[in-house]
Amino acid sequence: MAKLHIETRINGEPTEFLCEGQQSLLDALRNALGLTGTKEGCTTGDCGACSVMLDGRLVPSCLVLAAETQGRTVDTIEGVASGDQLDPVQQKFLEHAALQCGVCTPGLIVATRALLEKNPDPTEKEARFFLAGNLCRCTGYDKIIRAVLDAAAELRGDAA
Amino acid sequence: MLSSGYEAPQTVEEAVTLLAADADARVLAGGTDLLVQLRTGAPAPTAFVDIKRIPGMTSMEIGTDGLHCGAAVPAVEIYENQTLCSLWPGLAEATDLIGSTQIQGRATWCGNLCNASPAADAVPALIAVGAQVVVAGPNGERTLAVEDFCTGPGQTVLGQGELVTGFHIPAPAPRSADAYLRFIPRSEMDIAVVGAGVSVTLDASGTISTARVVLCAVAPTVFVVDDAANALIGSSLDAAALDNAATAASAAANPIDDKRGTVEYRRRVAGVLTRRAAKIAYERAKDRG
Amino acid sequence: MARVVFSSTQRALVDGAESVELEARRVVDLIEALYALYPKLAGQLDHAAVAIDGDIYNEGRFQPLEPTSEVHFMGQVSGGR
Amino acid sequence: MSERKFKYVGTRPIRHDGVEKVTGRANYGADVVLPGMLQGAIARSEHAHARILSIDTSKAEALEGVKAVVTAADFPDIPCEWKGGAAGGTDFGELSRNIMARDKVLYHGHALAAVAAVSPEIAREACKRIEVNYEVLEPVMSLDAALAPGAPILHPDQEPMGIESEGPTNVTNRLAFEGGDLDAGFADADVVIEREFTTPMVHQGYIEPHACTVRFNEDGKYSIWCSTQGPFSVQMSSAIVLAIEPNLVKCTPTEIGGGFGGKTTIYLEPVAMLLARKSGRPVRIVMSREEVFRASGPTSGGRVRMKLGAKRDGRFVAGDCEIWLEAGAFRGSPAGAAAMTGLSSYTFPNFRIQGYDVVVNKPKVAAYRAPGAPISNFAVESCVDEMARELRIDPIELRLRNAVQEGDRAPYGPTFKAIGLRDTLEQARNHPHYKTPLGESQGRGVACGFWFNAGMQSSAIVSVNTDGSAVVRTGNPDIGGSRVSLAMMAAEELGIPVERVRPVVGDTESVGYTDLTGGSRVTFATGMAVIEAAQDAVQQLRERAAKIWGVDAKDVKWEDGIAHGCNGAADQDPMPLKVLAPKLGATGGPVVGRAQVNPAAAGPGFATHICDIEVDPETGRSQVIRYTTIQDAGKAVHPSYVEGQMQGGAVQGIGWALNEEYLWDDDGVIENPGFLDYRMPVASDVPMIDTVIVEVPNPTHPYGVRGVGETPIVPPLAAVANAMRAATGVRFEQLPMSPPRVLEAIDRNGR
Repeated sequence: MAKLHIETRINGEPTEFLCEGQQSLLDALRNALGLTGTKEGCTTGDCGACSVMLDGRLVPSCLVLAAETQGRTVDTIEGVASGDQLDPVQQKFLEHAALQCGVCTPGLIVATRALLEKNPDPTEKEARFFLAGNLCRCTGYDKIIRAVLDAAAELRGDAA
Repeated sequence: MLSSGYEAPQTVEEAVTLLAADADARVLAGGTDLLVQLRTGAPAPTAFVDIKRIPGMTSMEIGTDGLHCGAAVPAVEIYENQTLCSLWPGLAEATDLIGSTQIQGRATWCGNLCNASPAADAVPALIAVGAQVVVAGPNGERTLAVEDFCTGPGQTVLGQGELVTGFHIPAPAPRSADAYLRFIPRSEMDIAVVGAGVSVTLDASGTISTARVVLCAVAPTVFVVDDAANALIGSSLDAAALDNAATAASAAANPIDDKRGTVEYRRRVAGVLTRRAAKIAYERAKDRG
Repeated sequence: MARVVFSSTQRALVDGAESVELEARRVVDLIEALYALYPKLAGQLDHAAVAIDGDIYNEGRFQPLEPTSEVHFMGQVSGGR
Repeated sequence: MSERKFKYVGTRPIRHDGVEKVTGRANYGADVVLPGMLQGAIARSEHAHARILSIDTSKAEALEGVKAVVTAADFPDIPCEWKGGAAGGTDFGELSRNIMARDKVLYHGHALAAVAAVSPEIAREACKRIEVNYEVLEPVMSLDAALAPGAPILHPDQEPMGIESEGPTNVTNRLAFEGGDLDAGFADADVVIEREFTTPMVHQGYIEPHACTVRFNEDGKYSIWCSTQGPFSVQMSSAIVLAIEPNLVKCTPTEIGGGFGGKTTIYLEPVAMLLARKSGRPVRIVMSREEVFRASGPTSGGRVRMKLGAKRDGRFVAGDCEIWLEAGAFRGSPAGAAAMTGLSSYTFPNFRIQGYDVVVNKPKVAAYRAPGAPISNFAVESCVDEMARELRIDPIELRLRNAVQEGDRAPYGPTFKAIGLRDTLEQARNHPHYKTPLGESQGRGVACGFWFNAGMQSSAIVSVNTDGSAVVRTGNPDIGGSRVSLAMMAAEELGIPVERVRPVVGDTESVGYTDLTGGSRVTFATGMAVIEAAQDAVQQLRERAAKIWGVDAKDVKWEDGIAHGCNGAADQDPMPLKVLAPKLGATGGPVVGRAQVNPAAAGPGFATHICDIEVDPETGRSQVIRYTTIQDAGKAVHPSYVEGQMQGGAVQGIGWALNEEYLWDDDGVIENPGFLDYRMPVASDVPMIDTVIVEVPNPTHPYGVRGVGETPIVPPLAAVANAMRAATGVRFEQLPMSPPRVLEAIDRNGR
């Protein structure tokens, strides 16, 4: 079967790639486009490591077909920092030691930004439930949640 | 099959034609069940028919006659719609319980229904509020009650070439409200072990005049428990009515033992959730009085 | 004289002795002396960890012994993280 | 040890590898790409126990795009022989048979053959076309089934160790520790508690699946890039399994997405090596999540019978603990460590502790954070809790009356040096958590836990750059922030800011031999090597300054990164490293400090945990609502990462206690090989995990560091169960305490 030619916009850049019908967006990002910051933990939508934004909406890229992105916009972890500046969420993850092995971290940062766009002032409980689809096995979540709440405060402009 | 096709029809007719011509093609809405099945060993379809490019599939409208919702509206848009949340809070909660936030960015009512899992969260809530499902096919369009759609685990009434195009939910009657509760071992991310959707309508005196009780994950399909509803009707939700409804729900439950729960446990919890959901629905209906 | 204390599993190989005192400057010398004394023990300590006065060495064959040292032979201690 | 004032140790700098990890740039196992690379896939057994009659790979080989197929016939037949002692070791023959089944398949998912192809889809399709003839055998899926008379025997030719057996058995090993007179001890006891506990097989649950990429060169050399806790053990084990010299294998560790012990052994590497050699192209193999659950190394399910005797005043007089652990398909469960740790928190004048290793048709277990210890500790600490109830003594007070301290002898032999168990108990008793009132349907539990903490071999190189910064190179993959901790210790010695020390994880050809990242040993043992290497560099820097000043090295002291003249050279202007560094070439060439250590395991870690739980009495669902971990970490080098270990281990233990378990059907097929139904804690399942770091210096480490990573998973099983006991009135003897089990127990208890 002939490959599909997809034109899309990834991290703001017009991007073209070839894919097969059943190929996932995750697979296309990692293998066709070399964007390996999006991680594969399960391919069944249960771990959140492959979280990306599709047309501004948080999705598991393992459960999106690459072909679906035709004409849409995709934002991945690689596009989170701007220029030489880390995003405040990235900075707070570092300051709070909110990562140990770090493999869940890209997905968590993408998901946290999605949370804070919708809810700039989440409670601890809201943050925990929003991020329940992002498994982390190292940290026990404590420092992640602290980083998320601190990043929210910073983005709101509250004195930490 | 090493490679599947991908089609993105622009009209319902095109989609019907594609599906009618190829029995092994599959409708792709959110993909959160279809693609998972594929990853865990199910045979790949010959083609994915992505319905999200069809106008109307991804939009919804709330008017005086209730809600018209396209088949492929993702869960997050449903439960973030404030009007919908205020009219059908139970349905919104059920939709908010499907999977993770990421999954909710993709999952749809249509997929939840067509997957025909007995444990679908949105389905009992849809049935509780009297939702109808619109089906298009080679012979035109038909509409049926959501409770009549699934015929067994993984089985639906859809014939070849048919697909779900949307849902219609009638506007709630005055002094009526719904609620949905499900039980899972963790706080998130699990499949329902038991789910209970309840809707009630009160008369002016606060007595329940009509009710619906719907259970999931305790039978081959999601189903309506008339005995439990009848136990509520005519009451002001006194302890006896709640006990009777819970007992009726437990009695109607016909679950299996599996990795997610035992028969005995599911029966018990079906009663517990029916009681709790009835209380919530009743309080909400009273607040609307 | 270094004092070797046997675990109950090891006692089956040393005629039921709970401990024994032997002259040895290093662990390897001690092992040789033990093998000579208890033929059934031969080879059993080649890969064992050794605890000398509470410090556990996974590879302690050439550790020096004090005249007052207390020695245990045991399984290697590693772990998961 | 004198109290040293630290400038960097004890602070919380940002980790050096952090930016790469928050931007997605860090390369993990599956991120490695080589030109011309093929994708590998593994064909796995559909049966839990079967004899392999034949394997036909011809249809797989015929598929277009398939470049190589291997089976056990391509592997050398390594003899099965136990190397090690009764309590720990390796059998490389069995390791080889676990990597690729030879005569029998011993669990559902056991590797049978492997394919390299131009795409993963083709490789997987080729695997489906491999035809296997089996003689299906009855699977042995539990300890009871394994021990039953007439049970099918997994390894009929194997001689058990430590037991007399009439005929073949599934018990492969017994070891025991005894002291005092057990019968007399129990006779002397006023109260005896005796119970039997079971725990299920559970998985480490690291988020990154196993992955490796191999390139073969025509000169016989293999390069491996993989996610591992120990590049040198990958090199050594892969070479032994393929019967080649280790120097032909170079292993470069990628970033590692969690391990917890599960990445201390090998599964994919020799397979990819053979595929790469056969195909002449690089080969990458990445496990799916399902493969991780079916065919990596979880930890044992276990059964522990515990009998505890005490006097009315709370003194323990006798303890008898019998531990049976599932090893999986091949011998080597952590029964030894479970036995060695089980009774080690308290003094028992009379005791017996026995560990049995039993093979069953499940995946061969690997290490999991304090291997074995949580299982025996669950039994012991549950009985201690019951004893406190029976004696009406506060559970912390009862533990304090029996807790080991410096000078006490551990049941496995040696005598403890300075340890912090009592300090953690005192801190727990005085913690606000312990005094906070509880609400309806809530309960509080306390438990202690112990892990040895390993020493083992490490090497380190500290080189000084011409701009006065430094590089620290070690051989330990950074699994949770060890780079920054090691850099901090080098910074402390060199007297330069942590940011000016760049930590590097080397491959097997760029650092000296270093044992794996495991056993809570990196900050302790590799840290020791780094300190000594930095001291070596400082000594050289003093000599260089002396050369410049024309004085003797003993007249130069090094303080805060600055050379100062002293004694006869006191009039020299102090020379900061930044000034000295560019002059190293002129004074003899670069400065490279080096050190190598093999310290004893001598920093036992003790902890006390407090858990509050709330139980829904109508559904049996529970929620941990407050949790505090208190641990003796010795000197905490980077407190944030010490806390992180305590928090992460506690939550893994909570998962083990409440919801995690492998589920099997009657044929031995795993029913829940994914994160949906293998229920690890999610963010909304747990509260903030409070931490209190107790710092009892470890006398064998220059800074007083002791290992941290493993102890935190030891107490939670019992802490949660003891809280559940308080909330429901039921003593849970079986894990997990999942809602159906809790509801049934509440019913039975008639509450």
